[in-house]
Amino acid sequence: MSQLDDLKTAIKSRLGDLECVIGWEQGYDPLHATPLFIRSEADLDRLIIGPLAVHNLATYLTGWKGKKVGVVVKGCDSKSVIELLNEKLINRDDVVIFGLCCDGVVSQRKIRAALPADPGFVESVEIGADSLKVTVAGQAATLRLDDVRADKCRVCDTPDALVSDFLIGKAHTPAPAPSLKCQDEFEAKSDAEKFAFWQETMGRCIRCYACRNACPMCVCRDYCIATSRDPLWVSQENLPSENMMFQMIHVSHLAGRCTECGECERACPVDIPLMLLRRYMNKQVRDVFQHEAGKALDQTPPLLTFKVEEERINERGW
Amino acid sequence: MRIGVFICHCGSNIAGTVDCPSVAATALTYPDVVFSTDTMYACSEPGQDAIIQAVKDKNLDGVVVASCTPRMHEQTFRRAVERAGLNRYMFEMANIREHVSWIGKTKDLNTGKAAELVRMAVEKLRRNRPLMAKRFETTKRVLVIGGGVAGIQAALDCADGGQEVVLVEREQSIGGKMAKLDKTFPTVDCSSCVLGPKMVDIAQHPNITLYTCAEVESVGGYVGNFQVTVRRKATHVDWTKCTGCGLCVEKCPSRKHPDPFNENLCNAPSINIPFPQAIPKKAAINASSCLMLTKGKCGLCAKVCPVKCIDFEQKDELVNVDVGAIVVATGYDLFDWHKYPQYGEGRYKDVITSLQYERLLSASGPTGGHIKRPSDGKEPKNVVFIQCVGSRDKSVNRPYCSGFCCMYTAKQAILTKDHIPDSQSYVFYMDIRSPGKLYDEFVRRAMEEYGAQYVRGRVAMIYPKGDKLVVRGADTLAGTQVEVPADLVVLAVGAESAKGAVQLGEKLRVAPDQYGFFVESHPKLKPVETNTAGVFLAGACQGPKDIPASVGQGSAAASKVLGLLSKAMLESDPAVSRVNPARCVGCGKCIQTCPFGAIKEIQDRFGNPKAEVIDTVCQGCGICTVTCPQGAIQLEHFTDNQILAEVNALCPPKMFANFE
Amino acid sequence: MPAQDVRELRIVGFLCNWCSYGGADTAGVGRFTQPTDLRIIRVPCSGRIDPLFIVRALMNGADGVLVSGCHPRDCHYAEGNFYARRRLEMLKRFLPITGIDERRFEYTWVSASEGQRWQHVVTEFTRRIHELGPAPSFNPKSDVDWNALAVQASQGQGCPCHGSIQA
Amino acid sequence: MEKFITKENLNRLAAELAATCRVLAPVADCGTVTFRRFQPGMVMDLHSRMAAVSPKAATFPQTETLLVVKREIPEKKPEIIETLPEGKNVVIGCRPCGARGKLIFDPVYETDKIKDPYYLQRRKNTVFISLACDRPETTCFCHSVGSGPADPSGSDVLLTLVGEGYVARSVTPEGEEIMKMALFADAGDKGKEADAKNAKAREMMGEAHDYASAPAKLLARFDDMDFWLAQSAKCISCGACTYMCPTCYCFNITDDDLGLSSQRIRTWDNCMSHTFTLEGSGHNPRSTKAHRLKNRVGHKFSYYPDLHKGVIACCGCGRCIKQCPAGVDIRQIVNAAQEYAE
Repeated sequence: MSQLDDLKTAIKSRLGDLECVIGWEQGYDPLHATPLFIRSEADLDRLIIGPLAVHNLATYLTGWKGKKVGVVVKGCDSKSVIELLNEKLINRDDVVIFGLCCDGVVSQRKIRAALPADPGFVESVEIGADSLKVTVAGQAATLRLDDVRADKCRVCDTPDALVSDFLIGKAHTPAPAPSLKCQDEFEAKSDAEKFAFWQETMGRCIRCYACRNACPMCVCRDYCIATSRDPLWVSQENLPSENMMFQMIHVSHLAGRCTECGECERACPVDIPLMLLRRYMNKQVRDVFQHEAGKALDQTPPLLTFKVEEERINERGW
Repeated sequence: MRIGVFICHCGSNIAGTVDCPSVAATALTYPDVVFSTDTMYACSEPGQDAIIQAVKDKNLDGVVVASCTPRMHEQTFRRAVERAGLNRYMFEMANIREHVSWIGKTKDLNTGKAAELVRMAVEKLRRNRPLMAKRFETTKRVLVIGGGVAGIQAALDCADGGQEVVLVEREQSIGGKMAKLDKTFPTVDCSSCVLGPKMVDIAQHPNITLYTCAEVESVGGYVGNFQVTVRRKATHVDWTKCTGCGLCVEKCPSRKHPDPFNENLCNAPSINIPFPQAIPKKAAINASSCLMLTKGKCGLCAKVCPVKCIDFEQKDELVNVDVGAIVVATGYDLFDWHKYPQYGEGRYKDVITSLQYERLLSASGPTGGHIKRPSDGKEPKNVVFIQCVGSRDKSVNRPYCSGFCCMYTAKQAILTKDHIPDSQSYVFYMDIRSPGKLYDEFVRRAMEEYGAQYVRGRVAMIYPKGDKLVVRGADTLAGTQVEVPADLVVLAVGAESAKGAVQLGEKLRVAPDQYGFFVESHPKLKPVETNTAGVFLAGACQGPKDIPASVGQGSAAASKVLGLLSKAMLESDPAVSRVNPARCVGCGKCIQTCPFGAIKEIQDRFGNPKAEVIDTVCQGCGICTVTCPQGAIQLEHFTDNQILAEVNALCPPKMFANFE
Repeated sequence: MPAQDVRELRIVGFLCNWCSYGGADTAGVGRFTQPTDLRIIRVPCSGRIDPLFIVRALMNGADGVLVSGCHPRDCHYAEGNFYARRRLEMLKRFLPITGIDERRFEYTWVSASEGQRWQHVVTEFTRRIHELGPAPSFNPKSDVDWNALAVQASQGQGCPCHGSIQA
Repeated sequence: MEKFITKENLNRLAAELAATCRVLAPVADCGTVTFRRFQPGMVMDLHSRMAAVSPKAATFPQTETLLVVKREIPEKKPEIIETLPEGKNVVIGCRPCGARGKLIFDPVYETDKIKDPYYLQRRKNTVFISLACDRPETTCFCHSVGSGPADPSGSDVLLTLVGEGYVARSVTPEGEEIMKMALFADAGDKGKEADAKNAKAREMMGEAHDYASAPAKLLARFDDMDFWLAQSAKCISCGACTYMCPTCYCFNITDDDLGLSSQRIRTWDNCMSHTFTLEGSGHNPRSTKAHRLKNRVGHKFSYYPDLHKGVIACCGCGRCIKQCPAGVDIRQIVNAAQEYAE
């Protein structure tokens, strides 16, 4: 049986006890998936998995708190579930986890760059083992999946769900790239270049908060300090400085909690490469605290605890 | 709001380098400021009256005083605005003395800085709100840590004042350093005759519970309601039965470990009562040398004990004590003089410390009060005293003066002559520090009546010559080098902080200074208070002190405790954290990080988890406020908006510009 | 806002009440002369200092931000500076990716008795900030600056993440 | 008036206009396409795709300073400075749907009783030079909301790509004025070619969906929270849809104060956000995303048409579908209501 059939069987076996099971279906066009909330066996027919199923469905879990739901997760998404469990933001007994062994997902941005015409004009998509055949504006193009894989998949060391009630698919031996070229290149830039880059991109930001609301770890949602008057941290004025201030709030509240699922960057309607910030913060967290959010159950986020002697924080001499 | 601003000249302290009238004029351009003036001394009675009058005349509902540090006078002015009918939290201070006038040289820059600090205070005040203190009950019991003379005095005074006292002492007996002394300066009266009755009082006082061989394990809670755990170390003797008869001490066959009470001048039995006047007079077994406990055979003491109180199985015991206040009187230790190469680093048996010398002088000491030098037991004729060993010396990180060494050296010189009339004492000194009643007269007596020879200069080396030690040093007054053949050399070793003081300070949240002595709340005005409410200092744990000063501080700390516990209820600081339940998502991160357990989880009426602050337990640190990502828990008086207002006052946000 | 003196730069300090604010007082009592640029905000504990206060100050145009608390183990509230140390270290390490010079932010520990140390810290930090000069404004100051950025972007410059397929 | 302008000359036109006006044009912006203030040297990106954001900001900026208050000292009377927008704006290269967005604004911002001076001033001073679409994207449905790929309404000049240039047709006198510039050449018989292209584009869109029953059908589902819970399940309550939308006109007003000065700003608001209807008491009549999505869809396809002659408050550009991080499709939701079996 295929991975999808196995998944359907597993879901079917538990659907009766659950409010719903969150998976994916095809979205508004053949190139886009969208979350699917499976409430009946009939809904199961629409279930899809594969390289287009990009959404991190763990984002929805806190919204179902107190109810029993199922969720389908890729390896990366499972880290978000673990982090939510570790922070007691969801209850393990309330969630049935259908874990996938994931072959990676696509980056819509990279697909756009690789196609001869904008993916808005897509007509059909055929998913092969390692390729994607897309017909767009009358022209057919075959993309190697490797070429359009999401950045996070290139450095992924957890393709298989780390926590699950059902683990579906064949286990992988992860082969992550040591780092991302785009990240290394950006970090190598001068302060002035980086500063100008953020000035410009934050000038484009419309502060729609898609990055925040798509983030599985942003659990404040309605009570985010970026949109409150008391406390008043950020002006409503759409200035680059205020937009950057919001991003700094986001990154600071995610320090030691971010599972690098990439949803913030994927959600951004104006394509701001927010993962440059996230990956950099995560690197610092790894360096100082040897901590990776979502990698193990029963970890405490490093900023919620301390050591009397910090081996890796050098007190600077004055 | 209607805010009044008062710029203090502090005589010329501020006005000397800050244009106070100009700052007052600038303050009038700040939002909500309706009155602004400069004043000569804001803290003086007329100064405070002027503030009160202005509040009434100008109908003010907030006051800013720009003067000295709020650590000095914030309470003063809070009380003043309270007298004027305002809530005490509708007041802010700008520190334009310690942070401006005293550190900056340029008047116009100072003036500009002062004006900005006032602006910051005004912007914060605009976001202040009246806060009301909560009242809570206190535990009427005092913990005194340390049973030296300071702790004894504090315990007795508290107990006499009607409070229950728990006295915890690390050693087997109370008495501390003073119990080891032979005589005391400047009266040369018998140390144990003075201290002994007080020790007996401790044992007999109905209000005092004494734990010796005990240490403070942990401290929780807050002023009025501390929870303390005391570790009572195993003595292997059941003290409820032990009569202190001493039979076991006599019979103990293991006598190979040095006797700490006698400063290791002699050995002690493994089961011992340290000295005849010990309180409590109970025997205790030294587990590291006892044959039964180390090798599993002997048990002689158990056989001879008439009341069968020996218990080789005894374990440490943890005792929980609730107290309302704590007096720390942990004393001092002696500097380890072996660091000095010039004194032989311990190679010469006849180089001893001043405290060892006290034991040699003492009738209850190892020599029965006859001065015999350690090497051969001979009576010394030439005794050389070297002062400032581990005092006033930067090279060993002891730049401070220990204060009492000059006096006890003079005393020891006098006693030497008393004991050995044909002896000659030499004292190498740097300066003579003898302020105090009858102190300088006492030193002069040592020189003039007892013929002690004082040599001003440092000792360069000590070397053996025959059965003598030659002390070579400088005589800076004569400008020559001197060599004195000595039978015995006594080092006036300085005081350093007691071992374990830093660790105890961590438990008590009392900071030690760089040398490990505890820091008092204010060096002049609050010498026995600490920055942790309800914890007081007595004696040499705060800095080297002689006996009268230690006793004085013991009494002072006791009076502070009695003052504190005499109130039926205490008021808590209302500047504590508060949860906005509408914003709280119940994630519990604040509960996780609170060091005081001051936040608990409750359920709202819909069953949603929410955080709630226990007002009287909250200490107002604000860790939770930073932890909470939604800003749902705010530290009153230091809310996000208040601090952001200060930031924005200093760094105005970019506005009035539309970029597209 | 009174016009800021050209001899000064904008340096904001966040000091805990019990140690460092006291240390600054001690420096004052000792008349240890310091540069005047620093403006001190008093907070109860370094554990109250949200790294975002520092970001807010920098975003608002502060040229430097100095944080000081009790030495580790000496916190009046036992643990505040332990949390602060982690939070502040993360901020300091994070700043480089934003292009804000991390030297503009520093944190240290000064006790109430260390007046001279405080003088040293303030003097050195102020000197450092003067060497770095005024901080660039995050909001482009003029249309000219703004236009230059926008033109660059329209030509695909400045961003490492887009355009190329191979990441 | 019908003329022809080459691609090169369109770029020159933008540069020339930029000397005297604020010109907004779609530019490649680090991987995306957004409207930016055009500067000489910029490369317009007219064809690769529809700009991610709509040109709404030209007539309704995301932040608008309404007034500034200044005071010297607290006791003095404050000086209030109104900041009405000045200068001319030109939008070049937006799609017809984007230009049409403001037609939804007009009946709200200019009524007999209420006239919004800020909006009206910008509206008056802004010229839209739109570009007709030659191929629909998968998310396009302008033809179903009473428009089409070459709909001139809302535009001042409509361009149609023909060969290496554009056939330009004036729609308003303001548009005609611009077309008098020398950069425009005679169209010759290129007009026919343009008509054919436009017709083909319309044909490619297929049959229009009929939204006539939508207002009533949506209203019928008003109290059916189960329906809205199911429809909103995947919504993450962000503001991508509303901020991208050419027709969303809701705003928020806040005062930013700094000492004695303050500014009152008007900013885009977002009905998908919790704070949109959060009341001072803490009560929120639209406390869940289901309530909020019901309002957004209901407003566009039911309440607005009921108030304004049946006009649907949607221009069919599809940005809300395409840019939604969760792929919420407003067409599907309205369909579901229309097809709902009682």
